[in-house]
Amino acid sequence: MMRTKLSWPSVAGVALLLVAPAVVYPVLVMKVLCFALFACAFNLLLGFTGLLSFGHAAFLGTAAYLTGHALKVWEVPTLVGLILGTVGAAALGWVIGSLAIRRQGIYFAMVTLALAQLVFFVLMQAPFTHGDDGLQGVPRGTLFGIDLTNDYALYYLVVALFVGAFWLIRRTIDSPFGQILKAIRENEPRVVSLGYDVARYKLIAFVLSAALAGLAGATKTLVFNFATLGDAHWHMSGEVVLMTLLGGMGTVFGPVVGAALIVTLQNELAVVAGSLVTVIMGAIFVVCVLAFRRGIVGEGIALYRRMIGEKVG
Amino acid sequence: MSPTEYLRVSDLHAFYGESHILHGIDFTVRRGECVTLLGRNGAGRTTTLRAIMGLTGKRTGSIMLNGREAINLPPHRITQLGVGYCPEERGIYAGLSTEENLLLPPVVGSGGMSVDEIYAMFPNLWERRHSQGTKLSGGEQQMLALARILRTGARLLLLDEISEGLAPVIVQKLADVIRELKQRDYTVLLVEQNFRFAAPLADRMLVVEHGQIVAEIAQHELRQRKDMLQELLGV
Amino acid sequence: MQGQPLPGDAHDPPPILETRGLVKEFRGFIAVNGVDLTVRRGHIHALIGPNGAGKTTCFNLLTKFLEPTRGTIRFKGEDITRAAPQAVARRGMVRSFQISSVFPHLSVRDNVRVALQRELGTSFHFWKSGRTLDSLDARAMELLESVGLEKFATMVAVELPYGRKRALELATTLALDPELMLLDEPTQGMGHEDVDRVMELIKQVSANRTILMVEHNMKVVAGICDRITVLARGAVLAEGDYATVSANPAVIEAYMGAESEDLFGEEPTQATSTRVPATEVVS
Amino acid sequence: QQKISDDVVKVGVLTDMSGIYSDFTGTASAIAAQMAVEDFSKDATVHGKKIEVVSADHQNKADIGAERARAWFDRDKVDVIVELVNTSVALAVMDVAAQKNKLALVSGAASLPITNERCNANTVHWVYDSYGLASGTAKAVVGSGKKNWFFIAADYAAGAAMTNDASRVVTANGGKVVGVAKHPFPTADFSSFLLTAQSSKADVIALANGGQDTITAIKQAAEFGITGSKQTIVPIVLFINDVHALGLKTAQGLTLTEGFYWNRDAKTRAWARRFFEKTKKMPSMAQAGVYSSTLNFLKAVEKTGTDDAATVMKYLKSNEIDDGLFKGKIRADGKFAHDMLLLEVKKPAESTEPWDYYHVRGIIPAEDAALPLSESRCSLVKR
Amino acid sequence: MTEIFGVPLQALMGQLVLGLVNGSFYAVLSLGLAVIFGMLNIINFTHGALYMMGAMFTWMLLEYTGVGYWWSLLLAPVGVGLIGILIERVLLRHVYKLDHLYGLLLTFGLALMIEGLFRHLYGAAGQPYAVPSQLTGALDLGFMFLPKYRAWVIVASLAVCLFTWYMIEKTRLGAYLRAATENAKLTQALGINVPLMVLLTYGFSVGLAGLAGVLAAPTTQVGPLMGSNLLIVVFAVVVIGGMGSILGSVVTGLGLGLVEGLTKVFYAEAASTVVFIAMAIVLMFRPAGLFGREK
Ligand SMILES: Nc1ncnc2c1ncn2[C@@H]1O[C@H](COP(=O)(O)OP(=O)(O)OP(=O)(O)O)[C@@H](O)[C@H]1O
Ligand SMILES: Nc1ncnc2c1ncn2[C@@H]1O[C@H](COP(=O)(O)OP(=O)(O)OP(=O)(O)O)[C@@H](O)[C@H]1O
Ligand SMILES: [Mg+2]
Ligand SMILES: [Mg+2]
Repeated sequence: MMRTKLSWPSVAGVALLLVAPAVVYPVLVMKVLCFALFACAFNLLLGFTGLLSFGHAAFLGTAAYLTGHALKVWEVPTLVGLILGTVGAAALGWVIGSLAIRRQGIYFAMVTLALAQLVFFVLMQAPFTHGDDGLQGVPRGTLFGIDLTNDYALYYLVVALFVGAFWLIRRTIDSPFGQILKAIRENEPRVVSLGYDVARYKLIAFVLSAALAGLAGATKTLVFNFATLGDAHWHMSGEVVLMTLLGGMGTVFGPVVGAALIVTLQNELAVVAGSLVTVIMGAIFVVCVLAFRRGIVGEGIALYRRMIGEKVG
Repeated sequence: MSPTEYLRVSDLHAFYGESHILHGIDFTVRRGECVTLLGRNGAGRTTTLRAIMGLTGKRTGSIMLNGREAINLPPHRITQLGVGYCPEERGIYAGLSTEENLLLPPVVGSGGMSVDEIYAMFPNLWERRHSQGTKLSGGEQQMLALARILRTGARLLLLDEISEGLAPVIVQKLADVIRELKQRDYTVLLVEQNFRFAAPLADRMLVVEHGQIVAEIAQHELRQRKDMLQELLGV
Repeated sequence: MQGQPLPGDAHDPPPILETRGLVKEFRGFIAVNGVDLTVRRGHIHALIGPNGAGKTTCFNLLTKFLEPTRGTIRFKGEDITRAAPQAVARRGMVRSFQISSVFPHLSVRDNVRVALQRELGTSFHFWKSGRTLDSLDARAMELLESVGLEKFATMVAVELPYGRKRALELATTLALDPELMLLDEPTQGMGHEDVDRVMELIKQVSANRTILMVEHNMKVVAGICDRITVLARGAVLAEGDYATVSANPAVIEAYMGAESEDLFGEEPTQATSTRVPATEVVS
Repeated sequence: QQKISDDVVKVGVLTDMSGIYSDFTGTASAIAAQMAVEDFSKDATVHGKKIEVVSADHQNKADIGAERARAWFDRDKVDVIVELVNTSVALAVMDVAAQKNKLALVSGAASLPITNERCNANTVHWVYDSYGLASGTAKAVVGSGKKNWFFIAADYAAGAAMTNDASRVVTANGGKVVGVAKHPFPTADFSSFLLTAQSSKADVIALANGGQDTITAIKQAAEFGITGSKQTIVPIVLFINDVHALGLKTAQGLTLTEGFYWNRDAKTRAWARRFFEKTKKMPSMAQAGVYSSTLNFLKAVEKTGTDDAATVMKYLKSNEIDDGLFKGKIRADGKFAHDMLLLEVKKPAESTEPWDYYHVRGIIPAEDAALPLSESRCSLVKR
Repeated sequence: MTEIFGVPLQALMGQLVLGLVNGSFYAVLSLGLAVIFGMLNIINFTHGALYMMGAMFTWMLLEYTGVGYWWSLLLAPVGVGLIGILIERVLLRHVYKLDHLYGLLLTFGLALMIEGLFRHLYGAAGQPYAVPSQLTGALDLGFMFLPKYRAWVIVASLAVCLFTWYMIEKTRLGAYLRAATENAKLTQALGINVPLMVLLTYGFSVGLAGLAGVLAAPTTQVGPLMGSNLLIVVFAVVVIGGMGSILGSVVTGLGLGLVEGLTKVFYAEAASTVVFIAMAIVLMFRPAGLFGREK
């Protein structure tokens, strides 16, 4: 199973994360981690439940603003702020989810997209988001007396959060619950005939995914000290799909790789590509769908299995 | 191949997803001949027809349609070689009226029946021509499915269980239609469960068992090979 | 044509499943038309009939995959006409599908475990380790052995041959230890040897449960079924044990036509009714 | 007396090259900065140290902007970031600049908070802000006798702010607000709002939105025959590039305020023509701002002999600025207070050459175009 | 004068008519989406981009070749249609066999590319396009002055919808199309070149989007962004309408236009959200949509 085969990368990954700030910008790594978490959360839904949500930005954005507002205006402790954001996203996830799971396949994608757009408009008009200005100057605060304004201090908090969440996701995938999710993706009517309430499993998966996406958003606010409308815009929903697709949907590490790639790509394109950024993003999408459906990690695993002469399921 | 030979199927294998249904079917049908495929439920007769039309999943082997290899052609090209297919499930369109259903298939050759001829042959269709296709009774749907391919001038007809679900009188009429078609030098490949219907019509009978042709019986041998048929078809 | 359910005499076991006036219409087309079905505890009960007779639809109605248009369904004395499919399954009525229905990319063992884990009641626990399911492996293996799949336990279900898939499906169904098992054409698409194995299997698992199955293969029906209901055009045409039913002229005409005695009688008879083969209808 | 840090003076142009603001900022802004360097010194040096210009596209994403700013300041030895269109990006980068003690000279973004509640000592807001445009325009227009105002306002923070700022001035100067129609952002169809405005019989229909919305509104106003009627349309934020995009036929008669107009006098014309050579379009006030801010930064470095943020900022704030494009003083809160131009869009017939779009109808004095320090919420303003 | 909830009836009527204008855009676009979905089982995310292209072509025709509005009305949609055919041939072909989510992703990426490209080439603020001289000025409807052009938009799009409806419901070709939508394999077995039909259908539906673009050109700024936001609304329309019938999508489109118009009267701030709220409500009570049958 995944567990045994892929545990060494996790170890290596964590080790890498711990030493990373020595070489790379902590903030950059933190940003990557935020999006990686976002993508993993999304992948939990697409890759392991077979539901394509095209509105996940709603959860990222809502949580980002909630946390930001809580920390800045209500001046709650950092931890509380993070929790608020996550719980808020989960609640929103429950609402959107229970509407969306009434439809399957493409419809599901469209419904989530539309509802996310609704959320976007609400955030846009709500005074506390400060519209275009964005919610700026959110304090990082302290955690157990440690001052988080220090990038390195925050860095290790973010790493901890990410590793924790990542572990939870993998745990979920392997858990009894995850087994049923897999089964649902494979053959829904059969799962029903075995006496499972499929809708509830889908909903829980959706809420879980929303909550973790929320955590990503909350953390992002903490890292950058601001939340902006971009976090809730449907382009963001598209980006997370791209990250997952590029990295390899349904693989545990794919989204992480995808997120890292896209984030760095965007940063670099900022200097070189001039006004063609969106075109390039679009092109990557098309190529992935046409030629590269398994994604980087997916192809990697396939290759690896072929080498050790094992069949690919 | 002999000039009069119209359809030659050799070593035909067909699959639905992973399940391997046809295990090497071999037979030929001569022009103007009526051949019947007999066999138990699930033996693979429908699949044989679907495979000829290119409607199954993967298929291998060879299908010669009066001299043209058709195994790799898409369905509509096969039809345009002069084939008419009447599916087991009838395939009447809910979205189309009876008349639209009737006029749907494009004409693929000369000598097809005119619409009037057809309505003359099946008065019920004339009466119901404006009602939605699937609102027709099972029997009428069956007539419609047959009628619409008679219009196209196809010379080879693949008919799957056309007698089923029809009142005896109509079964009678269908038998007459087939006879008439034979007069007109149509070539007919018939899949039937209803032995009584098929027996008098068929020049030859092929018995399908587990995706293979296990026996061939000519019209005149019927009586002496009765028990063998019993054994193959009965339980 | 309505067949009378035989009066239940003394040594007839009590009914476990009863339907009264069951009707299903699909946009004007009546697939199942007033079926009164009585399945008795411990029986292997066969549902036969020409293609399109309404057998699969009946299954879908009984297991609530379709909402009946009219009529009632009573299972173990309770009315389940409006229950949800998963609820029905939990009460102990589990069905298999006409087209083989496994979880293609799970291992054979995990296929069975999916069914087994329901009993643990931890299926919503996304925080629990997958290892907590290992306790089920022993039972899973037992079940696989019972259908002769133990050698394939770690194989991915996709790679099983058609016949074995059906066996796996059976094992999965058995995992729920249902009181009433509905099998839709369990031998369909199988070679002789497979058929015999499955027959044996069904016989053996029927020990302490009731089985209702759709079957085209008269050999199987004749071999193991205590009771047979013949459907035609959505209605019950006849009911009884094999001898009774196979002797019934209506049945011979409607279904067994081709093997009836006067094989070469000239007069054309009532033909059987065929519409969409369920393989293309259900799913 | 510090020297020039790491032996190079680097100007970073952080702007929107691929998004909705790219027309009046974008790559052309980078060129403007380059021009400033050349005009400052032929061989692009100051005190013998090389002057370099780098540019990047923040894609209107605050996090990408902030990231880029960090990288520039820490790794690439950038000393000042100019342009900064898109307020969320600007505000984010300002904070980074403060952290790293470098400079941010904003000319693209409009939001008032830049020099108000979110002001900091490392930032100058060079060209214009929403308050200045709103109240400045309002005062001038009311002054010209158009008393009754109807607002079509985007229903979010910025829209509300502009509406309030303008309304206050309107009423203060004896005018009257006869109605406000809030529209969701973005809106593709303004006809219903325009109808209401039309029937309100107001003298002025003020558009308190921005970008695409303003353009659409103006275009549809023309369609509904409001343009050219006795009702005046006053878009609060509009750039010459938008007028260019709309075409004079549609835009004629609009009254608006800008911080710079290329065809204002000989100096501006001369510079603008050179800009046109390089970019094939006339400079927007934002692009002019980039030129001006870069140039004055370099002058400050030369005078003070260092690129240390505090020193340079001290110099900039303590000396009058006059580079032929902008003339005024930088206030304590970082607002560059200079005169603004009240403009009216010409009729097609009146335009004598390409990009000759405006009649200059008046000068809005600096004090009218900036939030009075007495009302400022900026921490740098001591009272 | 008569009032409804304190809103003069006149104004109300006015807003409704204007709502109808937007509605007709929704109708034409969702119509195209519905037809494509029916045939290809793909949600065409490029629809917005192609709508934009229609408008851009119109502008280019005028700018570079001096071809005016009326010819563009024909040429631009054809151009867009051809591009659609190209897209189908080169790209979509390859994803039919796959899970239809890939179709969505593919077209999404394509949309990004097209929009990015146009923005790169022609800037973001967009281009001006004047109302054709024959249609300047306004009609006095008694309760409002309706610009002639708006009236034309309503007439034209209703005509197009009617035409499409007629083509699909009443002609031989339409019969093929309906048949193929219902049971592609069998239809092909009856001798109809379904792949070709698919190609043409896509071309046509996309052409519709192009046409909508042309109609929009004089009323909005012709810019790269005009499509993307509109598209999401149209998606909502499609979900509400439920892909059921051709008429379904038209009716839903117009209906929602009216709803929006009303919202602008009573609570303008919600004008952009009302469609989505409507969608949520419909989903709650009729998951398959108003005219939808479960696919
Ligand atoms: N779509 C399908 N998918 C998988 N298996 C199928 C499918 N259609 C048919 N089969 C299987 O193929 C075998 C042959 O089916 P076919 O329809 O050819 O039988 P037949 O000889 O026509 O008998 P009848 O028509 O009376 O059912 C059967 O075992 C059937 O279960
Ligand atoms: N979803 C549906 N919509 C319309 N008609 C249906 C539907 N499902 C089944 N039918 C019709 O109901 C009738 C009974 O179908 P059913 O599948 O129950 O037949 P069956 O007895 O199972 O046949 P088989 O032996 O091929 O499985 C068929 O004529 C079929 O056309
Ligand atoms: Mg058959
Ligand atoms: Mg330096």
